[in-house]
Amino acid sequence: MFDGVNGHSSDGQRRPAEERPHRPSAGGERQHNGHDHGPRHRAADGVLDLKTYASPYKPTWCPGCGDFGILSAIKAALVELEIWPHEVLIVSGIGCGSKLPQYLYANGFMTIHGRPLAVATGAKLANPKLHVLAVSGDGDSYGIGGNHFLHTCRRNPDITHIVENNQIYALTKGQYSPTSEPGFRTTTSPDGVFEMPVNPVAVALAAGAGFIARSFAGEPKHLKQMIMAAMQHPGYALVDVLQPCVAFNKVNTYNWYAERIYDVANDDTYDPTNPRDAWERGTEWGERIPIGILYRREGVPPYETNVSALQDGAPVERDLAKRLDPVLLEQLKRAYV
Amino acid sequence: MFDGVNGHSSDGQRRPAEERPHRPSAGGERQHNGHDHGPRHRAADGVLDLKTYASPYKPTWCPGCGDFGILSAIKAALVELEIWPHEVLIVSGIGCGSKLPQYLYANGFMTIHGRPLAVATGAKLANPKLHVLAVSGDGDSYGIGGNHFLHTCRRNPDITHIVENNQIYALTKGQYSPTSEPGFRTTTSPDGVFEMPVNPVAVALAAGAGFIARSFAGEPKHLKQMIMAAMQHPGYALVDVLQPCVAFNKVNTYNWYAERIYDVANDDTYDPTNPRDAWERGTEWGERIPIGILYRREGVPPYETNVSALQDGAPVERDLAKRLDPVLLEQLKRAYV
Amino acid sequence: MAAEGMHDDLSLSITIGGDAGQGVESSGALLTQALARGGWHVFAVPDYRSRIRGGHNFFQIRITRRPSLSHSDPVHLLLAYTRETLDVHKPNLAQGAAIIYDDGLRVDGGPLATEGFMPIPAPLTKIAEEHGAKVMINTGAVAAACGVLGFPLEPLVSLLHDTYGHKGKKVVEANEAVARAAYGWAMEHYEGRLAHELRPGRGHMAGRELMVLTGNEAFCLGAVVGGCTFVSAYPMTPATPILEWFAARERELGVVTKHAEDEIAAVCMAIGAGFVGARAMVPTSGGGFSLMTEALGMAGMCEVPVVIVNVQRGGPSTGLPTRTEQGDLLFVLHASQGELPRIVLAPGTHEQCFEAGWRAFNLAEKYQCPVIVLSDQFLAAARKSLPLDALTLDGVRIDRGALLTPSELDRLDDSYRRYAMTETGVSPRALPGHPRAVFTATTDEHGEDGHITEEIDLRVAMMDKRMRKLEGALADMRGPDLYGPADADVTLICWGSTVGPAREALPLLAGQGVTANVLHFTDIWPFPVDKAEAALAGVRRAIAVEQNYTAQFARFLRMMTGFEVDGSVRKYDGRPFSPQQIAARVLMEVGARV
Amino acid sequence: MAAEGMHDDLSLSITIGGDAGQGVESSGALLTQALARGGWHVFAVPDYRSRIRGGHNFFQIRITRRPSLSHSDPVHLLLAYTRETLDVHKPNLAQGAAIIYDDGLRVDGGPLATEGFMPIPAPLTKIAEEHGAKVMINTGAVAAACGVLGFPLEPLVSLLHDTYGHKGKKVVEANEAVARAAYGWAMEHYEGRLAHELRPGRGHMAGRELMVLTGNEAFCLGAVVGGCTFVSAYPMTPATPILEWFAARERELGVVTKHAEDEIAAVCMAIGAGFVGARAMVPTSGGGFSLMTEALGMAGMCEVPVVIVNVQRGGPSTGLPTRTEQGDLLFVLHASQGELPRIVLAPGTHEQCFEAGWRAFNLAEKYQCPVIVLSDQFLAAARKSLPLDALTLDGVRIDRGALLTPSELDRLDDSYRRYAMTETGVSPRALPGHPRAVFTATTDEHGEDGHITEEIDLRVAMMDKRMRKLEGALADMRGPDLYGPADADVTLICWGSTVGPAREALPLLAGQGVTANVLHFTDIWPFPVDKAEAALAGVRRAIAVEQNYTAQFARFLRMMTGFEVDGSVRKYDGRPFSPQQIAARVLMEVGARV
Ligand SMILES: Cc1ncc(C[n+]2csc(CCOP(=O)(O)OP(=O)(O)O)c2C)c(N)n1
Ligand SMILES: Cc1ncc(C[n+]2csc(CCOP(=O)(O)OP(=O)(O)O)c2C)c(N)n1
Ligand code: SF4
Ligand code: SF4
Ligand SMILES: [Mg+2]
Ligand SMILES: [Mg+2]
Repeated sequence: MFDGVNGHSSDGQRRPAEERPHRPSAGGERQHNGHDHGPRHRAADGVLDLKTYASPYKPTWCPGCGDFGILSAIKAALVELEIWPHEVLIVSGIGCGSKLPQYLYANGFMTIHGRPLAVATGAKLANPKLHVLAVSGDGDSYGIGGNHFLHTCRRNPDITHIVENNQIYALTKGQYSPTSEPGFRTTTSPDGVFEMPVNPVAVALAAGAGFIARSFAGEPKHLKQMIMAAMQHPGYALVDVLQPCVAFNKVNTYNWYAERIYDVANDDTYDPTNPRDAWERGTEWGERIPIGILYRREGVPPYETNVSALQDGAPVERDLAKRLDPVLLEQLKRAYV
Repeated sequence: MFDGVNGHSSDGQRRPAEERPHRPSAGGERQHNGHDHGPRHRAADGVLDLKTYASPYKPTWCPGCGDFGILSAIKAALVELEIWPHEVLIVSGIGCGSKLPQYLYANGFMTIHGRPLAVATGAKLANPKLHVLAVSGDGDSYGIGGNHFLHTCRRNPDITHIVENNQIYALTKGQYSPTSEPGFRTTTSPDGVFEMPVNPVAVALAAGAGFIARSFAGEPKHLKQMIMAAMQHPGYALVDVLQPCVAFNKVNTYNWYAERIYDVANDDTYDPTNPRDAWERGTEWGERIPIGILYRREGVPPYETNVSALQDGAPVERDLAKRLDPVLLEQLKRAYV
Repeated sequence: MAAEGMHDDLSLSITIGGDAGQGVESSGALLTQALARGGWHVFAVPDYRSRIRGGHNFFQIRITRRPSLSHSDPVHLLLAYTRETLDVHKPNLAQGAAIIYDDGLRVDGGPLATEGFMPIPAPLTKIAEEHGAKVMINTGAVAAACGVLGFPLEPLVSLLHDTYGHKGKKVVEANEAVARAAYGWAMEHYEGRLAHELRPGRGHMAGRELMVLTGNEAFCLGAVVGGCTFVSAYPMTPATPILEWFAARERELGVVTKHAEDEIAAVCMAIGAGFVGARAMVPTSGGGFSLMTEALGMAGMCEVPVVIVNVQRGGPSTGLPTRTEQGDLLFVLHASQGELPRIVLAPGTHEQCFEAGWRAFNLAEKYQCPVIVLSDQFLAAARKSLPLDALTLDGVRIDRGALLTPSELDRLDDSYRRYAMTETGVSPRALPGHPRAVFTATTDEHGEDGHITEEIDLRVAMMDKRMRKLEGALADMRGPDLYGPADADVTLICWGSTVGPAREALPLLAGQGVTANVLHFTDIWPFPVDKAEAALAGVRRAIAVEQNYTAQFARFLRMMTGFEVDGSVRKYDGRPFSPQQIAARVLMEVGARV
Repeated sequence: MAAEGMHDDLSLSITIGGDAGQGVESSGALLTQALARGGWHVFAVPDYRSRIRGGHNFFQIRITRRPSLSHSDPVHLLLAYTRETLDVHKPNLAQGAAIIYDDGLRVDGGPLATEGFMPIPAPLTKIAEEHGAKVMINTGAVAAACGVLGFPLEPLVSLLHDTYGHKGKKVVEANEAVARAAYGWAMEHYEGRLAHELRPGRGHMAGRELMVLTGNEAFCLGAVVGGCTFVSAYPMTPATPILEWFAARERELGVVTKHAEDEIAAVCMAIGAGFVGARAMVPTSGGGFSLMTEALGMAGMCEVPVVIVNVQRGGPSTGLPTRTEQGDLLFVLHASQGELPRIVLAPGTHEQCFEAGWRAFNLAEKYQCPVIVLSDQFLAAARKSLPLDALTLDGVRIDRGALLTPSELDRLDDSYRRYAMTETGVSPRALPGHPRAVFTATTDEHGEDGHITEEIDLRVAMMDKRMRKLEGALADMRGPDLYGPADADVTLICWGSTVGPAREALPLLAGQGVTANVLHFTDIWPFPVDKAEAALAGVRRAIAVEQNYTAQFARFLRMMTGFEVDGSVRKYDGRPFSPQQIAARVLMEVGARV
């Protein structure tokens, strides 16, 4: 019997906490043999490569949409980290970008607008063995979902949060978003935006996030690396991805981003573990836009490691039959005599 | 006829935008004649002093609660700024502290949990002449209301936001709040809190707030000054008030705060207009806790000054009868021919 | 009114189909408007997917001489932008229907002709490239359709000038050239070949002026004349156009328009604005309405006027975001914890949307409570032609209810009691800002002055006072409208937008020997029980026609009156009813021969 | 069961009253538990305000020999911590009632005696200060009450040891000393003076073991045996104790317990947990439920099991936060846009709370949908004595429904279809984590494999499939329970917690010559129409007894069955019905002499 990670294959036995699966680490031998892995062939004894993650469905995104690059990078990162489709759960919200889980072969849950982080947190706490990703747009993550963003940063569950930040509400056809820049004209900002945009890096830093990176959908390698680093970080990790929307954002285009971004990794003086540096670099936006790992805090264990109920195994691993032990009920009742 | 600020006393005439009332400024002659101003006597031709703001209702707070100090400071600030009860609207949420509007004589709206900033924003945009305050607890403002906090900071309407931060959910009898410190044991954190607390100063700064102050309910003068400065600031202004809850927070007591706070105003080297300084000072919390004006940005006009619909007067001042002018409808219909 | 649904024999249906991103809807809008400018009545419905590119979309236009109330099946002219369009729509084509497609699509016209259709391979790409640019292919397609229909070109040309004027002379002229060439080609090859055609001689009303607007647009116009001064919203299909409409006219109309961070903020902003005296509105769809339920209770409890527009779409949850449904009726009637006064209106036609626009604000201020307007995607997005005098100021008034006047305020000499007990339950209302009317409000139970109370008698009296307002409101609620013969065998019970196709189904049913009428409810809550019962008294056989799964209105009717329908025709696939579908399903229900 | 409501003539009511912050509820809890340890049955209801200090609170205990179903009016012994208590409760005192108060309160006992009461000024402060500390005044008061009642002191002393044990020997001993002194004082002066008294000789059941728990606690126990492994919530009175109960036992029971940032997060976390396989629950009250309505639709659409407990309180909006109401029935039945499968249970007694605890999880997994448990503040906070064997594992089972077993998962050889069409509508369910069962879910309409679809047939089939689950669930829904004589003149129609006082009202009505019975509904949705109609068939005169304004259940019943009640007894002042109130109001309704 295959030993899945969902607990219900665990023949009623609790598994000790140490038995949790390896934290993904990069590298390792990968085989590219060109076989076509259909769903039937994607069991753990098969070969893990990009085809393993191939979905039978074609994305409905516009040709040229930045979301394609994000999809590819996620797949590539998962393959490189040697994570199988059944070991991952990708939770998204609602929006163009949030359709992503539908376009790869992996467990996915496309939830409601603004709530993927909360759903992801519940899933992670119920089954910490799953590699949980939350993926959604800037409107979803920073607009309507802003409160969960704030609190997930400080809560620090081991979730990788990938934001498809196209600075626009795309699926609803072009209203301004919390990251739209001042002056940007849309149907709901006909006179141009006059609210300060959310700087996700600064807000995440202030809210207590332990890993903050920025990347660009037009730089697939860099993006893949950021996603891998985020997944390897124990705890909440934000990857804010600059994502051109070719249909509705004619300002922040591929070129616009490409002309401005620079990788902080190329700056030897930059110390991403220093919050002060991170604040300064994180708040930089305009002529120059830093990408890369902008902040990384080590040594803070993720939320779930502190949860006392998880010390003896996860909810999905519990043998519920034990709850029918009369001794348990008797003990609980006695407290009321 | 008294010329109120609600527009409907404006005999159908729109008032030019310039006619908006004075931004409050401190000082001015105040008379303390000891008369007892009942509601009947509180018209604008009377005398404005603390009694003007006296409510017939006694607070139901616990004796010693920090909210008393906040109530007094708000009244004192309003009097000193020469604002009359009918010129102010105090919007609160739900919680011990959110009962405040019930305990002073002024327009008040105790809304629902977490939403006072949104209600306040609507009121301000509909009638910019009102001095709008939002007052609520840490759970209300930073917990359930976190998204409105985030977006109101960057939106920057001219609202003064006073947070009664007792680091606990008091009205619901003692659960931990977003500002509770690590290790704090409550009924919902029996093992001690293990989420990073929200630092409201840092979050507000990252979110784009233009005025950020901290004060202490045990320092009524300082608190009054901070509230006055906040009200004088054009745009969103946060006053995070350290507020001892004598019933449910036995850790962050009057003494605990008193031993730690220091006023940044006493530090000549501190420049509250420098965001970098503000970040550093704002993130300080522990042995020493800075109070005072931690950040102030000048020259950014409040949100409502950019709203095109407000250029010709406020919604509450519009002469609705003009909408029944057939020319208007004809014009609108013509666009569809 | 009664004659409105009638029209002579001419009823021509056109479908334009293609991929998302190909401009199906804009072509459709162009053709629809051109037809109306030419004096024909139109009713047009878009059908599109919840995505930006790809996937089949279409746009269906019905053309009639007199006003019609809905789109109509079979299609007489298909304008196919893709080969898929042909496959999808062939089953709906009328005998002899014409099919226009770009000759570059390499469709084999032979089999189509064999099946009795008229294939029209048109050199649309070629013409566009030659006379303008490739992007103008839709202009050419629309012009070709005009040509095939025998419809004059002038309305289209004038429309192109109006539409593209802001893009500069060059663009306009190129579009005109493409249109002329395509039109010429069509006239040359197909003039007079179509059975149903629209040449002036055939009785159209060229010269009379018709507007073409959507239900959303009609509602916006109504809201403007109703004195709306504040709109806050979070974008949500199919309500977004209301937000965008006001945003585009914010300065011109002086309506504060706020795209908020979420629906909770949107409705709370509107409540804040309503509290201080704005006529405030929040357009949304079901998912957004869900997020507003808690604040709805605040408006009820604090007696704040606010208008919430729920443009329903296919549910549950995200469901079918761009499609129609009437699935939220029982939800909006009971939304929010506890019991509060609310008013619910469900306009069914474009004219009723306009009316709901201003009525909602009057009712909200008169009864100092939230008013919910229930629309749906079908009604909101359907484009209908209307004579200019269909939307007038007749009967429109601004009634602010018990709002204290400046001099009344000045005369107040006691502590103002915002929630004073009155016989009607409506308390004289002041807006914050007057020195004699300082008050607090709270969502906790409160006394007359707005201060929190937990006293039994006061609580009961306040609850009674709030709910008593509904008794007054009942007088303002209209009973159902009856369409069709009074003594019919079958009565179709409708609410909201199904009235259009249901009324159009009546002649079809009559043609099958079933005399039927339509009983249509627009004013849902407080429910006018007496008027409803009077109207139901004569009903012989009642069939509920609803765009939902559980026949919600029928259940509601039973709850309120005990009246039980004899059957129901329900549709929950996200597509609006056509008259033909209703007729067929009603026939099945009544067991008549088809 | 039928006998449970019966008890001999003895029914003694005690009220303890004082200011918030004076320990009224803790005194009440102490006395209640002591009485139960002494073998008496108790039913106790707290009454407190939404504030931390100040304002009158009270606690009412009813003592009976056999189990009782509610508290009961008139009060035989009043323990007054303030003078206000006297004023507030004098109208509710029985003839000859005893009134204990601290002699320091300077109450003039003379007039009380003249009115026929027995004033007992007790030196409580003095005793507390002398034998322990002033804070122990409540211990003394409770002991004095025991003395006046002739109730032995031992149960109280043992309870003081258990309660204060963790505070150290000194505290325990001081409390015991205070108790003994106050008891001694009371025995000395008042032994045998009270008409109703509780000395062992009078038939009490000392030695048998009784638990005392609240409805919330009974529900928690049920949830534990029902396999609950995940609780997420945001504090909200009166549901907070459920969250706190699990938080306190998180480690011990292995139930992940999360205090979330708001109710939206709470329910979404539970849905995330339920999606991956936890038995997840969200306790809240109406305002929190309002915020959950959007996510409720997600659970329905994605077929995720989740349990939402709505402990109702006085509405609308913030309303009466610490008080009771049944105002959310129609709301929870229709909450969220569109139409989705849901199950609604409304337990009425402590035993039913326990049962709802485990049933809810089974139903949620069996039908893969959200289950809503409707409780209310009265039931949630009322303390009731129960023999240990009242809550057992009899009949309790864990039914995970169509959850694929490990070997079934291993044998899957095709692409797994999470939403496979089945006759029952229930699809074999895998949890994310198995390599043969990788799938996606979406809140958009979807096909069998969970991929978004907008196709008509698939949409309709999926909608049918989801709603079909309710047909299966119907078999699990229980019909109403009938209490009292089958052939009664009057039937009280109840749901949820009103059953207790309603059943207690039956003998009172009988005493007035009205034979009545109670028809009580606990399983609300899907509504067991057949069972309901069968039960209603014999009803002569139906009176709905509901704790709300609009008689929601009566309206619901009419919607579902056409059955119309003949009248209703409604209460919406936030206070629970007493049997006497129901009896009096029913008599008015039926026009009988009182
Ligand atoms: C509660 C709710 N409100 C509104 C919507 C409508 N809606 C769908 S996607 C979207 C915004 C999309 O913007 P973003 O999250 O940035 O994603 P993008 O489409 O740009 O990838 C909105 C407002 C919704 N689905 N649910
Ligand atoms: C939607 C909603 N959820 C929960 C509650 C219950 N509730 C009332 S006050 C409160 C928290 C109070 O904490 P805080 O805002 O810090 O105010 P404090 O009482 O500490 O002054 C909560 C959770 C509510 N009223 N509404
Ligand atoms: S609209 Fe923008 S974000 Fe959406 S698919 Fe097209 S390019 Fe991508
Ligand atoms: S509980 Fe705390 S916050 Fe509330 S009134 Fe008492 S001291 Fe103040
Ligand atoms: Mg976006
Ligand atoms: Mg607090």
